[in-house]
Amino acid sequence: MNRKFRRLGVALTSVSVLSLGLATAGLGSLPAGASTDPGVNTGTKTITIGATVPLSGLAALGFADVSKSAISVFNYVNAHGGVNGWKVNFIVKNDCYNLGICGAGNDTTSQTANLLNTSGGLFATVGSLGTATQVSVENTLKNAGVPQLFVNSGSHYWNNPSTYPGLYGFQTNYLAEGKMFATYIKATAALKSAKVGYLGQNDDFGQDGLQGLKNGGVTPNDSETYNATDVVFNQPTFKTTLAKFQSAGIKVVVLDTVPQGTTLALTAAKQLGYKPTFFISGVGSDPQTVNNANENGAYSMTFLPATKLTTNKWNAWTSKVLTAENGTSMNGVSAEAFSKNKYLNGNQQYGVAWSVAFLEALYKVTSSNGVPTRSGIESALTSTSFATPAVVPLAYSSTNHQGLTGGYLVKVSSASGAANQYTTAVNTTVYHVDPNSQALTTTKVSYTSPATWLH
Amino acid sequence: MIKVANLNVSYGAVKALRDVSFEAPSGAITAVLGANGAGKTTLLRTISALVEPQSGQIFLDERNLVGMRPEAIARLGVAHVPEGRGVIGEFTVDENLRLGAIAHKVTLAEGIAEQFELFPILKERRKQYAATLSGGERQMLAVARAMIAQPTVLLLDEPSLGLAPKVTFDIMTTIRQLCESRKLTVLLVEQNAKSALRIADFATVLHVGTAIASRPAAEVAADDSLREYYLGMPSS
Amino acid sequence: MLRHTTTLQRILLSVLGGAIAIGITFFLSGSNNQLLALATAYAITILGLSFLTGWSGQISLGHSGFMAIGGYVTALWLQHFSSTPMVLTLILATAAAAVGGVIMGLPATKLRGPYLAGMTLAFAVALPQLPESLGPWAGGSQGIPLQTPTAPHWFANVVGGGPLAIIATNYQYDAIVGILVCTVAFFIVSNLFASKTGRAMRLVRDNDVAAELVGLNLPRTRTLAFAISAGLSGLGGAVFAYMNGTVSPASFPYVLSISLVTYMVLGGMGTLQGAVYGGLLAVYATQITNWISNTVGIDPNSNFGLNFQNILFGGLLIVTMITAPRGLAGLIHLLKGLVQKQMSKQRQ
Amino acid sequence: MNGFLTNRILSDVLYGITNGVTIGLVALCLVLIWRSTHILNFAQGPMAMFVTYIGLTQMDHGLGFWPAALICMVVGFLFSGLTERLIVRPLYNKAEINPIVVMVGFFTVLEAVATAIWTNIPRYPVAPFSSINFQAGGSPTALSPLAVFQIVLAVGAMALVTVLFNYTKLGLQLRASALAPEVAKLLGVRVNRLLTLGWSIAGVVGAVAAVVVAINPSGMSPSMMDGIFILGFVAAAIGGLESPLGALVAGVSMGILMQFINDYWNSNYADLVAVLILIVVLMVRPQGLFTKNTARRV
Repeated sequence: MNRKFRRLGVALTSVSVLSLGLATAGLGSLPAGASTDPGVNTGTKTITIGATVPLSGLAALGFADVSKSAISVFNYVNAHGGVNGWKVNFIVKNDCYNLGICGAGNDTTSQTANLLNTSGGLFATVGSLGTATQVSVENTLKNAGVPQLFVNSGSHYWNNPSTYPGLYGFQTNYLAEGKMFATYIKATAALKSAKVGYLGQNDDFGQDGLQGLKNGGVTPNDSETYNATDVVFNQPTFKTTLAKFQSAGIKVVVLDTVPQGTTLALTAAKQLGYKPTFFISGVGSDPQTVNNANENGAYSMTFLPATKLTTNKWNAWTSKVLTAENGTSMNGVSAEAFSKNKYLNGNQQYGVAWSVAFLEALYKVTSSNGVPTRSGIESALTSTSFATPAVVPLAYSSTNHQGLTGGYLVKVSSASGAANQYTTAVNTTVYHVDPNSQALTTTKVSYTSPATWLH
Repeated sequence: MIKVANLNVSYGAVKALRDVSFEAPSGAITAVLGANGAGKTTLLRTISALVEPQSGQIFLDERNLVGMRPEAIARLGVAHVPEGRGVIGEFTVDENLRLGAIAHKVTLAEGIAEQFELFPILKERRKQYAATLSGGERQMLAVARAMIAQPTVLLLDEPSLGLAPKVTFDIMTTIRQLCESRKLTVLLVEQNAKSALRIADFATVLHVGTAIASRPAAEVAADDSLREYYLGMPSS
Repeated sequence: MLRHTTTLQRILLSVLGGAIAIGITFFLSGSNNQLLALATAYAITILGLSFLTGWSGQISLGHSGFMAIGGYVTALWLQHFSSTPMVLTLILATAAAAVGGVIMGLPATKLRGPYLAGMTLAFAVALPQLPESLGPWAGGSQGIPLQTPTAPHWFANVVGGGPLAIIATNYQYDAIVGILVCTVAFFIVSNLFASKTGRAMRLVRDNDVAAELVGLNLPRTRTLAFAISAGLSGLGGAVFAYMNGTVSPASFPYVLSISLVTYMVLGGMGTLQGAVYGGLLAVYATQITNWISNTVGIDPNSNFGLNFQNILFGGLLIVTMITAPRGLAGLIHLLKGLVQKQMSKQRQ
Repeated sequence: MNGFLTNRILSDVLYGITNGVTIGLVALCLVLIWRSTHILNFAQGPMAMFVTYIGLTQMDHGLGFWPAALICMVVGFLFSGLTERLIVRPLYNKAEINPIVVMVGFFTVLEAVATAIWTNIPRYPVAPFSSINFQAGGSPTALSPLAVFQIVLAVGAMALVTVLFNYTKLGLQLRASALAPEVAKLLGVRVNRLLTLGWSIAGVVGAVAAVVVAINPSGMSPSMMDGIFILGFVAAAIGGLESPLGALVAGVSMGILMQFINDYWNSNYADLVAVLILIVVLMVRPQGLFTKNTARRV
């Protein structure tokens, strides 16, 4: 055997040794008994759930608040005796939204593998964030029999119970949001005859948003798109689009933009001295973003109580929980950092909303069964209407896995400074859009309050 | 005067120069002769400090140059025209000349005028890129660029390389004239022993890194054994 | 390396290596097998990059783009012809990426290093934007899902057992499929390198003037090197698509190109085993970082902790390139030498 | 007159110029380092970003914009020179790909360190120039005071760099040190010092470019230079990496072209078109459009 030949041998041996090392590390991870569902430990009375979310990288801006607020809630409830004695063990894995800046290995696929490899098993994923990221693992999780609850994204894909029976969305989808904007525009005297311009992201977010507008009877006089990467590589396109709208005499502009896109569009309008009425998707309209860019404010849609309502029962509870758990952590990820003098932001409310929804389902199951099961949680979701912070019920059914199906219009405050970073309800009308028929109905707003066992 | 004493240079395990000692007197041309690979270029590069010697000394008059940086040696008035001429092709003739004067306290305009007088062809080509010049013109430019700094010592590495005999003859003649008019100390490394011996006062013959003879040029030219065995020149 | 082995030796070695790696999968947990499957995709891609860099002296910062071509061709093809055997799809993806490599390689032949690196980087930036603009058939930012290889029944019967058996079996099956593709790719490259073409490429790298003097067609040799390299990365992208179950613009961001260069250098560029180390590093980088964070006591959730991986691997890249350009492969070679010296001493 | 000032085509040209000068400034830095060390600095964007953070975050402590910008330039000078000494110097005699890879590593490290220190939440340093467009007869023109400032700054920087390289002794030595370090040494040029100085000067221009980016509407963030760097490279390569004027002209042309694509076609194709143009230019003229066609080194 010559030298070169041996060198390949050595290479292969070292690979083998490396892999063997990894093998021993991974051995014995299968759960022992099969009497309970994976992730359920009847001894310690804990239930293990997980999520893949961006904690670093561009998409973590704002979005990291969501899962961290959920950690605050789980920590708070665990510390106050749990749910019928059951504690939630929540494992958050950073996938950088698959934006790669974290390096290979931090992608959703690898991190989902890590979640599935949790000792004792994984009960369900809850609150994983992003459409594309979740799509990339939905088959893996389905084949593993792991329910995928409360995906954090407004895509209508989640509402597909025939193909993905274990997959549940959470928030009102972009189609519904667009329809609500259109309905409001048509019902408002000052806006209904105005020319409308639309700027949306060149993906399901923008496509669904535009379709929603059209479903609501508003066909924009001009509709434009931008690529997700344009916020980095082609920023001038936002100004070009706004200038186009301005010269066309457009008075109402609907934006389906991520926060950076919102900033670019609103700043461009400011530079042009252009003051249309803006309607911005809830995805990109957090008060901080709008505040910094333009003093004229904007309309948006939310399914959560307007943040100016500090005395709202849920807002007050959320503030209490976030304040109490400030500085704690779970599985190496810290809870949301929150100081009491601030208004809540939408991402914090959102994280609290779905974590409360999970606790409600868990409460329901453990009240009747004692030991939580996957099928029990799923039947609790589809058979009951939960009271969450949302102003619309979380109404899953065998034909609806979308979750929330409505919301109300809010005005994002215009003055700058942290003291003015809040939203106020425009009126008392709550819209509901049926996720299957797209039919729109309205009700008067009524706010719920936290159950007493939530403390 | 350049004096080299017991100079040893190695490239890794290969010894390029072994105990080389010789003197290049002021105001005279000393030719360093030898076959390809004899260590001629290494000798010049060591004097200019581009190569570090293992041991030995190099004196410029009374000053030991070993341990100094190349640019400091240049600033002392030692001009080195490297093998392949070292003309910067991306620079114009003018820029090459300006670069020659840059580290020295000389009047640029006068210096350039002087060189143009010496090499009229360069004046015609002054706006051209050096890369577009012919081989002879490039050699002229290299010498002119070295001379503009008004050096006291001129180290020339294979000026005849790749030139036609007629051009070589002209260049060598100019070098002789420069040496005489400026009282220059010239160290002329050449494989083309015949041209070099024509203008040299003294000659050192290198063979595989060893100096085997250091004598007046005329003696070397007359020594049949040296000519045949080391310089590749047939007996006349 | 490997230039003095015979074809038979290379076949035997490849079979042996593949068999050992497959044997290992039986000891791995499902999730580690899944990571191993992804690692084979990265290893093939890094092999392509390494081929270009180590064996032709050029560097590309655009190989995520070729991966994307391979991945998308696979997904699009399977969308319409879902019953195509995997082998055919992989060949198709490789060919498509190689064609892309020829197009990019044409200017590359005339360019010096920095121009080429910059041009390929620009390519990697621009390419992932295409699917979002081409219309629904290209999948948009959602990407295109595809079916990951599923273990056939006989395989499940042989390996199965335990409550998570089906998924665990599937992951192991994926890993084995990846290892098989990987083995074939490495075998082909080792052959290529021993061939006349391989010698020509090395000559071009070491001395392009001499290469032209002996009558080599310089542009053609370089374009060929680029095409082979791109083709391998396309194959890596195709395997990635199969193992990941979906391709989307987010799967191939331009920063992935930078990660690929990082793991290639750390693994050891220009060597076969370096590409293997690089692929494993790529999937285990996070675990390695976490392990170091825990050992050193860095709060993984602090601002520093969240950025520690990039600081660590970027820093390692700089240090490796300056002090030990042969990377992990070189280090292991060095250690092996030391051990052998010690052993021969003892024998005396 | 008003109609002319607000004319769509003219507006597009003006917007294109405003966007293009920033691209041109980045390209200019690349040209600077290329001409003074023959290295393409892939970490140039993050280096400039890092320096800008050090300088402009001083505004949080009440420092004015101009002193903060001055700090950026001084720190840029020092940081860039130090980088050359510590990281780049060991690479001069290595294969061409070594400095590329090392600078890619430096790119990663700098961006991560900046994120670790300052987080990736954007900041909005306030420039002393309004970004609100001038009005002409009630409708906005395509120029704002900030845009005018950016254009003047870029043209000024380009002119200074051109003068430096082509008409000063320093420039001659910088170029010689990069092209033929050994020859330059033999002529008495202190090459090592000049290589450092070349990087330092590029560091100052880089700081200027990054400050210009930071005061744009999208604000300042650790990744703020990523996009503009790639466009800047494309411009520098089209211009030829040798010519400051070429860098600016190519940058502005790209700015205008992208603006027209955004306005009349589809913004989604703007980047792709830029890359296609680069590939075509490099195929036809590998040395770029503005580099005179000389034979390579002699």
